[in-house]
Amino acid sequence: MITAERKPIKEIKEMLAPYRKILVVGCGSCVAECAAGGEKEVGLLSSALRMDAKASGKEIEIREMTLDRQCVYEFIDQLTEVIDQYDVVLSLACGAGVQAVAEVFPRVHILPALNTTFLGETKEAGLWVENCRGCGDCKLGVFAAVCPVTRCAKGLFNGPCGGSKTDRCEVDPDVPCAWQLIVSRLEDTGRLDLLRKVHPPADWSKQQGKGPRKIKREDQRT
Amino acid sequence: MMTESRLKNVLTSGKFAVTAECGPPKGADPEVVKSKGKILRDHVDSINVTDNQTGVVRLSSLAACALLKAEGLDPVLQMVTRDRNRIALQSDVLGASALGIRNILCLSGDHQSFGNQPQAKGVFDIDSIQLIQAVRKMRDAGEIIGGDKLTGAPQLFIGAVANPFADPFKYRAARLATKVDAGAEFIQTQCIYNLNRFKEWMGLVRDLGMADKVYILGGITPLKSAKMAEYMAKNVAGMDIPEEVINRMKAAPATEQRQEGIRIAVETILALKEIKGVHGVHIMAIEWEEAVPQIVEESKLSPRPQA
Amino acid sequence: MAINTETQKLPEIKPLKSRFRNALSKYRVTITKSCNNCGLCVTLCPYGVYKAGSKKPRVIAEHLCLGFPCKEKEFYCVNRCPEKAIQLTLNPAFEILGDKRWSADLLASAWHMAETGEIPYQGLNYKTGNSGGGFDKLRFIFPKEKGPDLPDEEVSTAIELNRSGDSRPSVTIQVPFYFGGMSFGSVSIVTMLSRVKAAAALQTFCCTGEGGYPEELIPYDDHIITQIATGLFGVREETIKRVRIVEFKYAQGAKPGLGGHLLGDKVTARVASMREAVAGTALFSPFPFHSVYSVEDHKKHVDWIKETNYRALVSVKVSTPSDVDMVAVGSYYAGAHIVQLDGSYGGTGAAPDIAKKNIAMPLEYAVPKVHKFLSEEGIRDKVTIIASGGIRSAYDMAKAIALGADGVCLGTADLVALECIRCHHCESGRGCARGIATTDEELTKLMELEWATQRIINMYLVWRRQLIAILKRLGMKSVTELVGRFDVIGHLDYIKQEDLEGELEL
Amino acid sequence: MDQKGLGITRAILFCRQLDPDQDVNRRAIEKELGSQIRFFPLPCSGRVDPLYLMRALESGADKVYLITCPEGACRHREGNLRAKKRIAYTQGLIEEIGLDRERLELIITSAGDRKTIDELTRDILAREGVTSSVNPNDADIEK
Amino acid sequence: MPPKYHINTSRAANRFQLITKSGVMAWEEGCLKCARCVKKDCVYKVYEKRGLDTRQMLESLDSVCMDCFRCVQGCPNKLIQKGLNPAYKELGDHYWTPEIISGLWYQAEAGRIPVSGGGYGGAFSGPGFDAMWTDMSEIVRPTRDGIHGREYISTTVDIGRKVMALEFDQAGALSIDPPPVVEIPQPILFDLLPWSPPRKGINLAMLEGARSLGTFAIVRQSEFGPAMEEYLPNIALYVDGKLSDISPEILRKLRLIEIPYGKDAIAAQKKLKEEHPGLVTIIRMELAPDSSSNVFRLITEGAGAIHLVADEYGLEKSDKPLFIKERMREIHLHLVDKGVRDQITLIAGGGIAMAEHVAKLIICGADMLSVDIPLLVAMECRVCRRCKDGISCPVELETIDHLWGASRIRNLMAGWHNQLLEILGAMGIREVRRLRGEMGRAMFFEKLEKDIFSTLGKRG
Repeated sequence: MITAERKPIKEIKEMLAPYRKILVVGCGSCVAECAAGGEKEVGLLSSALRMDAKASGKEIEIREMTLDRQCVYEFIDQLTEVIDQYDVVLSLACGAGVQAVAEVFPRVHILPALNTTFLGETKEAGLWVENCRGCGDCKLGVFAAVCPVTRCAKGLFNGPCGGSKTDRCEVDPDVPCAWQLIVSRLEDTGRLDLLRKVHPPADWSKQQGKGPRKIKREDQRT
Repeated sequence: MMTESRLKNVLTSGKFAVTAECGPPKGADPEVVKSKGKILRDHVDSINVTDNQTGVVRLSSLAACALLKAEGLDPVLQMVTRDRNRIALQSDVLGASALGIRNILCLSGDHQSFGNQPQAKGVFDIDSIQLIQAVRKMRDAGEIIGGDKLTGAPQLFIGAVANPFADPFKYRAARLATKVDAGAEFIQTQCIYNLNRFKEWMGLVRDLGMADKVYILGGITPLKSAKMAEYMAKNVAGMDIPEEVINRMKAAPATEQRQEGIRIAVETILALKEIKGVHGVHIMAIEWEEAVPQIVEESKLSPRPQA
Repeated sequence: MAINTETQKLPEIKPLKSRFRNALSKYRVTITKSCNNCGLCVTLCPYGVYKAGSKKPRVIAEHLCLGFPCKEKEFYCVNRCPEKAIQLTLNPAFEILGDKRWSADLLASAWHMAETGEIPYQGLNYKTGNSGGGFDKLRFIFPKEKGPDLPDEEVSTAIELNRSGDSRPSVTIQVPFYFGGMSFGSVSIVTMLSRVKAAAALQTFCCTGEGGYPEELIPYDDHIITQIATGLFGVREETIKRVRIVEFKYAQGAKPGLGGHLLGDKVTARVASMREAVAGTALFSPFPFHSVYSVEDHKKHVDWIKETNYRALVSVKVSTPSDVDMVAVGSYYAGAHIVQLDGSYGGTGAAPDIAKKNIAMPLEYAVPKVHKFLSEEGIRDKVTIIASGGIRSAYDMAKAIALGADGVCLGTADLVALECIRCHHCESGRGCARGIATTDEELTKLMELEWATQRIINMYLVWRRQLIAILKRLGMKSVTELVGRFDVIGHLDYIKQEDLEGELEL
Repeated sequence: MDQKGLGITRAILFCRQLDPDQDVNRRAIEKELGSQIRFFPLPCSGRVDPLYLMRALESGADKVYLITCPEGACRHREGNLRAKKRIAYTQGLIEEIGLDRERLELIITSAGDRKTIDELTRDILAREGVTSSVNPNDADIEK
Repeated sequence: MPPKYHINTSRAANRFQLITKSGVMAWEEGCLKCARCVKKDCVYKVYEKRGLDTRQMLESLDSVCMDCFRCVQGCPNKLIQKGLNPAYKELGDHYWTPEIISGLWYQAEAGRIPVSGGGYGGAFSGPGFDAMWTDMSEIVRPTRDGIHGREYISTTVDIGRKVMALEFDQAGALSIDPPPVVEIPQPILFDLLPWSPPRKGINLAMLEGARSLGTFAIVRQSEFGPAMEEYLPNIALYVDGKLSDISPEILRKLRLIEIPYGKDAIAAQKKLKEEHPGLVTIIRMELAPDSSSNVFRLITEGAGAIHLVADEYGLEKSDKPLFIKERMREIHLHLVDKGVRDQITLIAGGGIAMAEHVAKLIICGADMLSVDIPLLVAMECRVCRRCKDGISCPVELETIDHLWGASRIRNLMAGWHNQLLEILGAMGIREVRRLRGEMGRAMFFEKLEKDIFSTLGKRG
């Protein structure tokens, strides 16, 4: 799931300053799951913006909408009928959603209300953690299903740095040392042998380097 | 300027090596480096120059090494993978060799979040082991990563670091082996205060047969004060300072603490000399290079052999 | 009269879990964050409330939890948990489950019996509901001295349906109940088939209701009662010829005098073809039969069936007006073998609330009234009286028999075994949200036939066991001995423990 | 979403379980204060959502109180604990738009304290220095 | 279809969120937002239609939910619970129960009658009207009604004195002057409200409702104003002041007038009859233990219609009050005994809360009924009686649009009419006039209970 967090209202307000009629659009997928951009959050943010405007004597008009997904044309298209009535769209989607909406409506002002953060796992209620960086070259098989690229602060491929103590990462004591996890999982699964291999440098070109990545599945295209 | 690595010579000749560390200034004045070099000159075999240690911007390691080289010293170029991608790293390796630098110590580097540029983007394109492997391949096979041939191979004595005190402990010796497999020829360890733990680790290292394959230099940092001991124990990642050491520092009066620190360092070195498979010491007197001659002297490591 | 008491082997109980992830229960068990996953609760609980999990145990069967009375036990997990991580609370949902007749306790009991084949132990009242009258205020009076403890096999629960002494075959059912008509259209084909299959397994009958005779039922012809009701939907001579019992539905207790009404939403293409009607149109069963104007017509009506099918018994299903006793006598003289008295508490189909609540008398009055009147007329032994419309438990069944019925006809209870929650919304929209009383394809898929059949069997095998226990306490060897025994039953408003020779069960 | 103004100054949301006779008990004070106060009995304080609180403020309430059962007394087990966190979250949100976080207040009744809803309300009003003697004209039914 | 057989209904949406028996408690925290979430699977789309009514802080999900419990039983994290809505229990009181009130709301919304599946789930019996059942005919029935033909069952009743036989002179002309009668299509009048918020809109709604139904609303002389003048043909003016204060013009337009019972009542009736021969007079009296003798005396003195009024709970005025159905039986049988029952129209009111009460009270001897509180409930009143104390109405009844109110009242009455037809149809009775006093068409709890249950538990 893609996680995100709402931007501080101050920042949102500054972006919205030139506009009066605002369409606040949520997204019902990932960002709803992490309680950042779903219908509920649209309601809360809109309420807050309205109250704030009232307090500062500014007249604004807000309409609240939430799409099932903001990264798919068929859902974005639902905005077509209403979008012209507004000065600006405040999108509570991830960066992908914001850009997708912008692309469909070339002449409309689109602003992001969220900071898109990472690909995450819902660890427990109200806690999301990053555990994949979408590097395009998954090596979890040799790392006992713990991703060092994401979960080691230094992205080390060949064992831990010298900073880990009592299984915590030196950078953030709240975070377990990824390499500690890898070593103990390999030990538990009887695959410590995997540690003796020196892993060659990764192929980062699968993650970045040629502009935005694409996946094309010819069989899925009509 | 084709010279040899003095460190390599000392070690290969079976002598107990002494290296020290020199932190470059947070400025462009070459005299700082030169004066530190002067202090250490007759007391150590080689001088490590740190590479933006703890993520703080300092005069570059490569430049400082070049300055020391010009003074006739044998510098060890520390190179971290945090700040440069594989292109820059390999290019600097070639440059260092061209400048006559003959030792390189490959590290991943302290995380940028600890330094004065916490907003910096950490590069970590490759890790320290991959760097060791790359330098070794450049030197021995004349190839860079990916297989392209060099027109001339760099000449470098390749080192790596090890922290016997970090977790997972059991894996620490194996990790050393991985570094050796990758091509490391000498190892400088994290500062040793917990001798028991270090001995235990060395036992594991010997069991893996590594004591014969690599030169291990024990890390020594003289404590300046009880406060420093406490601070390091608490705040420096991967540091293991036993309670007795701290208490011993505390027991000494404030004016005597520096000397007590030196005494501990000396005792540690004397003990290290007795451990099988330890080939030398690496003294990291942090902003206290003046302490090095005394330590070397009292540890009966003077004079240093002529290389 | 000889009753064929030879019991063929009854089916086995096979425990079957709820179709839904979380069963509804009286108690809620929660494991809080402080759990350290020691797993003690999993090993302690003899009821299988917990299942081991990787982070902490999962509460998989709150409904099997003994609840607060467990405090006395040495395996009480709440006290034993080393981290005090288990919380036991009453489930607030239990307050809104069910209604006055089918209380939450009765529903949960039925679910428990259908799931486990056992009598509930969680302190649920599985004998009476909260209606404040009728069955809920009737109690058995058991003799103080215990009689000899007979093995269960020696107590007969069989009844004979043909008591008329005419030339038609004897039809014995091994349990004193059969399943009432629920038409295809009012319930799904899965529900219908599961009831029929359960009836066959229990060696009794299931009525088709008025809505046709789907071909899936043909293998079970010998256990089917086909219904002729006022709309004559799906009634054909070949289906009448197929069965051993044919039922005329004059009225039904939930909507006496009003006829039936299947809303257009539930009339799917299949329902429509079965009923020879058009999909999507509402179907009315008029009231009354448009070919019955008089008592003579009534007899001619019965004769038509008798002519069509020489071996069939005829049942007449009526509701309970003030003169229900006359109706019963009239039906007997018209040639009925069975008279079914249908009270207002049952029925799956749509009925106006005003009719259910007000029209016609409660079943508890009608049964003894008819029993007495037929006895006075000297014909009680010639006709089988079946009580229906609101029999919720083995206790209701036994009470109805003590009040004068030979047996009972069941409907709603079967659905409860299938996890009907009695939300009373089976009539509208897509029908039952739980996939029982629906014709919606997607909702029908919520239930599997095998599961449903076994759940019904499980529950009724428990009922049978409970009935046998009641008979044994009364010192009876056969359910036929219980019929009309007004002396073994008392009403709480009219009877006091101290005035009795026996023991009033409270 | 209905955004018609409440036309009130104080909104009191409370868990009904606190006071079984809340409906009767609050009548006198409602009569006294008229449109200045509005009670919203909830089946459980856990029913309160940040959105309720925002909407209440948005529709003109000067101050919104949420009164919950004592901790551990929630019949839904954790409703009041959740309510507490939601209040805190919403306070953070209103602070971001420059409102005083005190505009939302959580009052957790204590286990020993079996006060009726009107007593609780009078306590609140007394603390705020709102006298209960108001101009009868203000108590007119709000249009 | 002639209007007297059918009432047109039109949907008139609730202004306020309904208060329902149960409430959904759906914690958001820890929600996994499952791809096949139980909320998305909801058959009734409860969660899709979710919205907050900020005037009451009530969420729509409760009023759409049909209690199927699938979400409760399906949520993997058990985050959805259902519980009793305490607000529901607080509706009304012991007599005006939450079930009655919500049933009235349902009918007022669109005129549908409450229909449900799954049999009867209520109490075995109860006090008052709940201690009787109405009868039906099983196989043989006097008329061919049932669901077909039911639409031609008449519910029309007449108000006014009736002559027992017509007399003709020799020329064949009518020799007596038959007193006027007023015919209404349903046996229901709208009574004075025992309480309500400021009622301008409410009164107009009742009048508009009465007009569209062809019946009458009783209006106090003291509350009559120019705005009501257009409704005069559907007003039964209650004389709570001086008769002489009512202008002749108004009296000319009136068809019904109600005067309080007292020693001047008969004199007043006479005076009115002289001055306005077409006007039907009703005498309003509180129901009391001595009502039957007083009614009989009034009949002998010439009264044509008597309105007997019990309190909100159907109780007469007495220390040991009898319930309206018992007292009406007594009055009816007394008048039958005296041989005068057919001369008079008896209107009974007080505590009439459901459609079944109409049929039951007519069986017990009333010709027709007057209703009050249900009309308010049709307009979403919660019978909290806050208005009596001067506290603001939770459903802002004082702000209603009178046309909306009239639709709601008409819908409710259509529902009641339909249900009356159900009862009559089940009996095979084609005319509500024939139901009056037909006690053989009812079964009484006390008698049946004793007959059947007192014999149980005895040997021999």
